[in-house]
Amino acid sequence: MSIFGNRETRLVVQGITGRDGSFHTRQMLEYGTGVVAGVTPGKGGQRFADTVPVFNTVAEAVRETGANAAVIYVPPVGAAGAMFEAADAGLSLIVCITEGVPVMDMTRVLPYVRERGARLIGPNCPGLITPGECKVGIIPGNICAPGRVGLVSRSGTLTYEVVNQLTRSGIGQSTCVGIGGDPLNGTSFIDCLRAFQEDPSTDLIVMLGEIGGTDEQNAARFVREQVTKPVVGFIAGQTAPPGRRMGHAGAIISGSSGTAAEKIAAFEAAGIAVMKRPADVVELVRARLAGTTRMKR
Amino acid sequence: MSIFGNRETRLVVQGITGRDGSFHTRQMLEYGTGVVAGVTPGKGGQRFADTVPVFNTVAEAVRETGANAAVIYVPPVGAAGAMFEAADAGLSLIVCITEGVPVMDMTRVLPYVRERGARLIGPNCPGLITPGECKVGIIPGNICAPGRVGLVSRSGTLTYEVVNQLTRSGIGQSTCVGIGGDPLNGTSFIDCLRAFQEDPSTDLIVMLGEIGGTDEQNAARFVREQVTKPVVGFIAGQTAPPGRRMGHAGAIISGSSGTAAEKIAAFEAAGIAVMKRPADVVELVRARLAGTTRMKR
Amino acid sequence: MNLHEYQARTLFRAAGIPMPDGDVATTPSEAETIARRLGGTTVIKAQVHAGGRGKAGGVKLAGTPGEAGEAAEKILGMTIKGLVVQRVLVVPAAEIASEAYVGLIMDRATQRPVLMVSAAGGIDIEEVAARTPEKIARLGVDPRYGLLPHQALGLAFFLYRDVAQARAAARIMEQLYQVFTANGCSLAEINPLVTTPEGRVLALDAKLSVDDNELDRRPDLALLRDESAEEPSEVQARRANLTFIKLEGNVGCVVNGAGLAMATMDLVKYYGGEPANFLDIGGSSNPDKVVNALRIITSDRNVKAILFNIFGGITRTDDVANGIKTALAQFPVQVPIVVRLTGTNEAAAVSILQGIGMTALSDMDEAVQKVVAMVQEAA
Amino acid sequence: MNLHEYQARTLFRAAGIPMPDGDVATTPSEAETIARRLGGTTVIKAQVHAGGRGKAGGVKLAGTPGEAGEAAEKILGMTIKGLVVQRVLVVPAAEIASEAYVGLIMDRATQRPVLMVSAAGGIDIEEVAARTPEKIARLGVDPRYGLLPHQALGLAFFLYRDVAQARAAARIMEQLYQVFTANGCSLAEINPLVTTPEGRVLALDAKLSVDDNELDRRPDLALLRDESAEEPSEVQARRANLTFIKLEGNVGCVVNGAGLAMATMDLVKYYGGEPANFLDIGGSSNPDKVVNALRIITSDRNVKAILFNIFGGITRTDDVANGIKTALAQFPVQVPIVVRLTGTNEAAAVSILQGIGMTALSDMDEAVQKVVAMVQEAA
Repeated sequence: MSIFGNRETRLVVQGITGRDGSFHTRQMLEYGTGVVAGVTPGKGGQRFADTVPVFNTVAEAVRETGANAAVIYVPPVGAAGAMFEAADAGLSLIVCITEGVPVMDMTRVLPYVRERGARLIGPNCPGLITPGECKVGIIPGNICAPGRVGLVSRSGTLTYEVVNQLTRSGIGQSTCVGIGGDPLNGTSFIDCLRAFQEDPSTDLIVMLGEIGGTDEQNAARFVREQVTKPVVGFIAGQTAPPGRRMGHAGAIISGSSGTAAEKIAAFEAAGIAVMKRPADVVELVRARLAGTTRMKR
Repeated sequence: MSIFGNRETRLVVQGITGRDGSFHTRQMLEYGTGVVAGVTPGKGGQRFADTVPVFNTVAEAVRETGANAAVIYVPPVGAAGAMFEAADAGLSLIVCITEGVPVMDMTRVLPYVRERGARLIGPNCPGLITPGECKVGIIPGNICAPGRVGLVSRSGTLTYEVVNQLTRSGIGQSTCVGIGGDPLNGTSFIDCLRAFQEDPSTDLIVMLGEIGGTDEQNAARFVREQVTKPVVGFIAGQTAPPGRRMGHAGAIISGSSGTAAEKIAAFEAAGIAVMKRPADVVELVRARLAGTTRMKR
Repeated sequence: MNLHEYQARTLFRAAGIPMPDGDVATTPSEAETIARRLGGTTVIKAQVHAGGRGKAGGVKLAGTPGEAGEAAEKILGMTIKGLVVQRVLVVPAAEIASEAYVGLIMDRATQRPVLMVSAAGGIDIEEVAARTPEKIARLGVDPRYGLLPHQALGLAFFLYRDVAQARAAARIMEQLYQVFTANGCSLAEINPLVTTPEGRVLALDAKLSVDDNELDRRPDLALLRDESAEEPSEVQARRANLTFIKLEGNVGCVVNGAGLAMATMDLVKYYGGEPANFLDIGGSSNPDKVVNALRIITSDRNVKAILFNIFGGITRTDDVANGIKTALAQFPVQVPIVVRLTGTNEAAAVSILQGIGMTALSDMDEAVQKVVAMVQEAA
Repeated sequence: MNLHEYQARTLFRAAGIPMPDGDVATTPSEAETIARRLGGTTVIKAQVHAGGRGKAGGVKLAGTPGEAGEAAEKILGMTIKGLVVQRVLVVPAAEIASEAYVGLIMDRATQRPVLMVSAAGGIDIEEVAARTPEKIARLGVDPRYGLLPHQALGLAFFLYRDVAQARAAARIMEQLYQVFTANGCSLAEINPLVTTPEGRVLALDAKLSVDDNELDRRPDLALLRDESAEEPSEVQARRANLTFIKLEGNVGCVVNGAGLAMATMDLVKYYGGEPANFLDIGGSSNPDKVVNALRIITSDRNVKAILFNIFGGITRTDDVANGIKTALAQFPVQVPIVVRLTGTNEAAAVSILQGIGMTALSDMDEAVQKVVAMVQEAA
């Protein structure tokens, strides 16, 4: 079991012949992901890496290959169009890796995707990996191992750092999801918490947040009210100055809201074990897993 | 019983201080309709006919009076805005009398209204009347009488003609609904047929159609498949030339489709008794009512 | 309201749709001047609101400016489907590698604009739809989101395999959708959309119909109405705020409400008569409207008798009676008038009519039978 | 990206929002000329990306053109919140009957634009929100439909009882929404929106922030960036495609990924150090980026040691090592460098670094502790 992606995932890669798309498609294929099709307008009829058929449109790819998920590696200017296309083609999972998608585009993409019942992860995210089953996006496969910890994060390399710590300590993961660093995105912490809570193969959840917005605070409330599995959390950006965008479009402290202190307090109030350093994850996860059999409250 | 409007209808009149709005509000009040509020921006705080409070916005009217339905008598340029406003205020019934609403406006109004679960009747329609209970719109109350025939029509005065024939012959009506003559409108024949079929106070349905579009053909299919009550029908426009708009924006024969002959054939194939002249309604209704107790098929 | 090709071209080009240069002429010498400016072979096209211009001889090729003038000479003044050609469009002749169809219509069934494309262009799309429906691809556009890039490109690939051509066609579809929505159209069509031997994608024709309901708020569009291309009585009626359509029969009809007006015409026919017109005086019953209605109907020499069928709701029947009275005092009406009226202020109306020696019937069937009988007697 | 008031004014006025005339000046004599053209009393306003200009003395009233020049003289060159004033805006002083606030922000929680209005205008809206939240009305706008007329009018009635003023304000809100969406804004604000004694409704201030992600497709907006109002090292970093924010500490940080970069800064602080910057070299690991990063960081005199923290995923750690090697060959780096790298091509990276006499750590905590210790030794 897992959340969002698994062995049944039949993936179409949008932008498969581009620089990033081709690089990561090779990595996904190597990992054993079920990449069944690629899309690049005008390259329909070709094959990628001699195996994956390329189509002009996602609709065609779905019709011909029965794809059920898409991953998007197209430049920012075309990313919204790619998300519309994937949703229109009836795909149930859409992962948008592209960084730099205009937020105004997302205000229209998000309702469109929801009206069609699709799950969008991202944009500006590393995607997800269910170790041993499939990787959709760019999370390095070699730092992950199958196991029973679910991980959800707003960032990329910070995720790798933490996953790496876990794996090196012999703690495997059910699924790792990077929801992305943009202010408006398709999947929130709460969406992932709910899925992990319902996933019988997940025993504990690691949640990596950062400054900006109130998604972590809302997630904390959700944890308190509806999550019975133990949760370990981290907030990046304690030293960030207000009013500056810390790389991620979403990582910005506005006035007095969205600070790390506020979020850490919300986590603690919800009974989430808060790491002071990324390296703390191993100890906290071990401690919490030891008590897994009883309910948190 | 009845469909769409009854004694519980608490009506807000949009455009109550305008020429048409004030005239028809007086008539609705005389008929005993539950007119609880009016709206004219800038006239909030006044009273119409010394009794009905006027508000600046529909939201205010709903908050203060518990209105549950709206009727719209505003000029075409503001009609779409009035429909948006009524739907946004949570009203479950919206009747738009205004003629001349740009069709492009309706392409946005219709999904908005549906997303909010409201029933829109019109635009460019005479409204509805449930004799003895309420009238919402402009159908003359004096030509109607309470009874068990449901009537649905695309036109105004043709409706009056037929209702008048029924009433003078002692045949009363459960509800009469004018769905309007525009190509894109909120309520179709099928919506009304379904409601009459489910309405225990309706024994028979009279359906007055006209040339243009395929609404009547679709309605005929629906009658064949899902209506067990007897249906009597009429199609206006047998002598209309193709390609010309016969007054109503929707009454236009395009190429070979939307002709009266095509619609009459569809009615007959569905077992609908077709009037040759408006005056035939009485005889056909009497004959069909005599057989009401048995199912049509 | 249908626009002329030359008018639609202006809107298409403003939206960026690639079309050959060209201009409109009302005289042969103007046409010659335009052809000289354009250079090379030109096409001279009659500007009338009628399909099948080509078959009717309304489209001619001209090798030289002189020939363009001659062609214009032949086409101007020509009558196509009852309409006199008053303008010609002069455009360069394009070399054509393929012809496709792209059109947007407002679809009643789905209540949204529908984009239709076919690689079988240059011919009547209804014919393609009837004979080879598989050659047409259709797409309903959600007006809340507009035509999305992938939708346009998907349809474009239905037309072209070449990605550059597909992208060009997709862009044209997006531009056409802009024209369609920005101008409140019921129809926007390019037929044919061609590819040239060098691979360019061009719109060679432009067709637009604007929803009449848009015109009140869009004076710029209302200005495009070409009244010279319409039946004069219909122009006169529109100016008087009457909805009027001239027909070939001899029973003039004055009715309030479009549905009742059609039903009245049908009943005339049912009793063996032929309606001379559709005429809806509308909901508000200004006596002037009645006067204008009578003036328009009596100017039709075919009319042998006039039928009023008024069901008074909003319309006050006494207003109608006063209108008849005023009209008869203003100008002679040589044909008999049968009046049926019922409803609001009926008693007052009857007494007004009696005052001028007329009677009023209250039953529609009776009135129609009476007027048909009168016409048949007169014949 | 924040726009200056004078830039936002241009976009507001193009959208039809009523604002007093005015112009921007970079010298006192320009200011005087503008004031002479405007006539009457003028207001001279510092154009800097900082709130509280008024309190800082950056807004002055001038009764005559001469006074306007004097006021500009005082304001130009002034430093407000660390920013040097290089331009002033000169506008006529408006007589004010009431002040309101109208603003649009992109709301993360509801994922749509939110329109906020308050009759308590002219002051900081966050203050109003904190002290008297009931004085603010909020409305989420569904981007599929845009700001609907009744929504704008409803909010306008929250500000004004007079229907003419309410209609004027509603229209301004619709125009502001157009500006907001057409330019991909994260914020669009009018504070204050005033009424004049004669009852006119005017925008007296204009504030816009554009989503940085819009700039690639909107060169017209990108041109509005005022690099003179920014920290020079940040301008240099942006040109090198680096995300860099200067801070006050002494530990320079070079990290790949925004989240890891923040976590690295936090860890520096955790171990008692102070980060000198946020720097994300991004996903693709061009050695040039590393060279540029080192150039920028070393130009900060406060920096006493530099920490690399690279988790190689897409980023190839050997590219980073090569970048360090190249940089050290190109220019002298006077402070110690601690390198932590792990992941893609780690072995190659370690050997490149060894080749230039450097060692690489693989553990983040260890590396941070080491660099902090170095800085503390240096002190």
